[in-house]
Amino acid sequence: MIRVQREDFDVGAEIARIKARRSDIGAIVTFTGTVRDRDGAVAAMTLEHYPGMTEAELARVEAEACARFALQASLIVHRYGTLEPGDNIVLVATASEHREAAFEAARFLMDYLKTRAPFWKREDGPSGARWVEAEARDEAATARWSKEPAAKQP
Amino acid sequence: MIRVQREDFDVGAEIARIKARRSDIGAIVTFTGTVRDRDGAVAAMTLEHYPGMTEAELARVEAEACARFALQASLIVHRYGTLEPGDNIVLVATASEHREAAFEAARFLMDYLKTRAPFWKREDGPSGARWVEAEARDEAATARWSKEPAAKQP
Amino acid sequence: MRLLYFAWVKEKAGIAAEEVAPPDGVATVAELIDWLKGRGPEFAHAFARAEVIRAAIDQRHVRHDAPIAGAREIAFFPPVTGG
Amino acid sequence: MRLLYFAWVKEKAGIAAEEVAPPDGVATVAELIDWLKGRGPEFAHAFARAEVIRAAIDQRHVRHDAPIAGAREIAFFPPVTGG
Repeated sequence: MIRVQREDFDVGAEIARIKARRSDIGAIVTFTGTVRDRDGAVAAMTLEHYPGMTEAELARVEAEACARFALQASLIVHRYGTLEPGDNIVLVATASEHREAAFEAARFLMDYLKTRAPFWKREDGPSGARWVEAEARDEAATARWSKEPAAKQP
Repeated sequence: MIRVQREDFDVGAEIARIKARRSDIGAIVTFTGTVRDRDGAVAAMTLEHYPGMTEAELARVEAEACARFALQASLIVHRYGTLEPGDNIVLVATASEHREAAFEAARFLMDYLKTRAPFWKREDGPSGARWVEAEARDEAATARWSKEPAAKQP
Repeated sequence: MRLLYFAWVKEKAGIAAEEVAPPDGVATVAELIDWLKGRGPEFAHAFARAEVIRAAIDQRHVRHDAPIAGAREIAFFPPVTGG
Repeated sequence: MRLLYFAWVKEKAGIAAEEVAPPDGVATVAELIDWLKGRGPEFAHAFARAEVIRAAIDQRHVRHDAPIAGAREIAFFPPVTGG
């Protein structure tokens, strides 16, 4: 499932929703990305996105993860709008029978959405606003997956 | 921080505690291990442990993770006693500036505690009780870490 | 076709969305960018470093050599920085 | 020294903890296991597959060739299955 929203999310509630009315899950991994204040340099961060394409791209990334890994459930929640240091930005959750698939899929989802989902961060600090630049290592992290076999893991 | 307890844990509350009064964290990864019912074969699971050594071993595993990865916070909570399908068993949480260290450290903690922490699972099912056998792939997962460089990641 | 601009491409171009009808010779994303650059100093500025600009046709990422025939919506933006 | 048994080692031996004073020739974990096996059929049964049994001295994992001199607490158990 994917959600693009202005509102905050509650990791505990999302896990409870994934686990509800089933007992075949053995492992749940969550990744929470938050606004990081670098020594007071960030007063606020505004996330712009491309409505329509964002949802489509996140759905494609999630479908790719479900094809690659033996997942029982997956969730991507991404916020947009103006956030403050410490605020949540993104949540990825994966559930599987075994921990390997849950860990790998969560990392895959994060690596892919970092380079595919159409969001742009603008930091507002004491010295003005600046658009955050993409990092080469995020591209490298995504590229790593195309070298690995796409076989389903147990 | 480590905790060994009979009571359940609340992943959302643990994340909130890790984030409280700081805004330098960029990434939080959690792993939740749960009692998995295999087609109705497991009515209950009892976790026995070695009080004293359990705490000592988990503390050693956590110290090793902090030495290997650039963590801002880490937490291991492991339950003991009798649990039912769907119940939580273990929680690992890691916080870092960047996602790579948080993901790697959470996986390291799980791999290590799986082969080091003195817990034993007994499954009670319709056909009686049986002690769960250790899996060779857990040993392999732990061994993997001794081949990798122990350098701190950014 | 409808053009959309995001983040600093939008700020530099001074516009978020518009309808355009490029001439017949404009067949690819790269050629569309070249054509846009000739429309005024804001666009020349926004697309000055064309190689860093990413494009999407009908909400899918495409490379600059992608054909634009049949496109309903084309978007231009910097490398994404979400997550 | 104090001996502790866990999981199926405890069930087979029929005891959770005891104080023992092994004779002087018993210097390693392996030798302690051999000595324990001679104490009765329950222990012979519990330690029949000695190679799969894990040991800890004073709450640290050790191999079977570890010396037991000075140990206050020695524990025997199957491979761990937590997490």
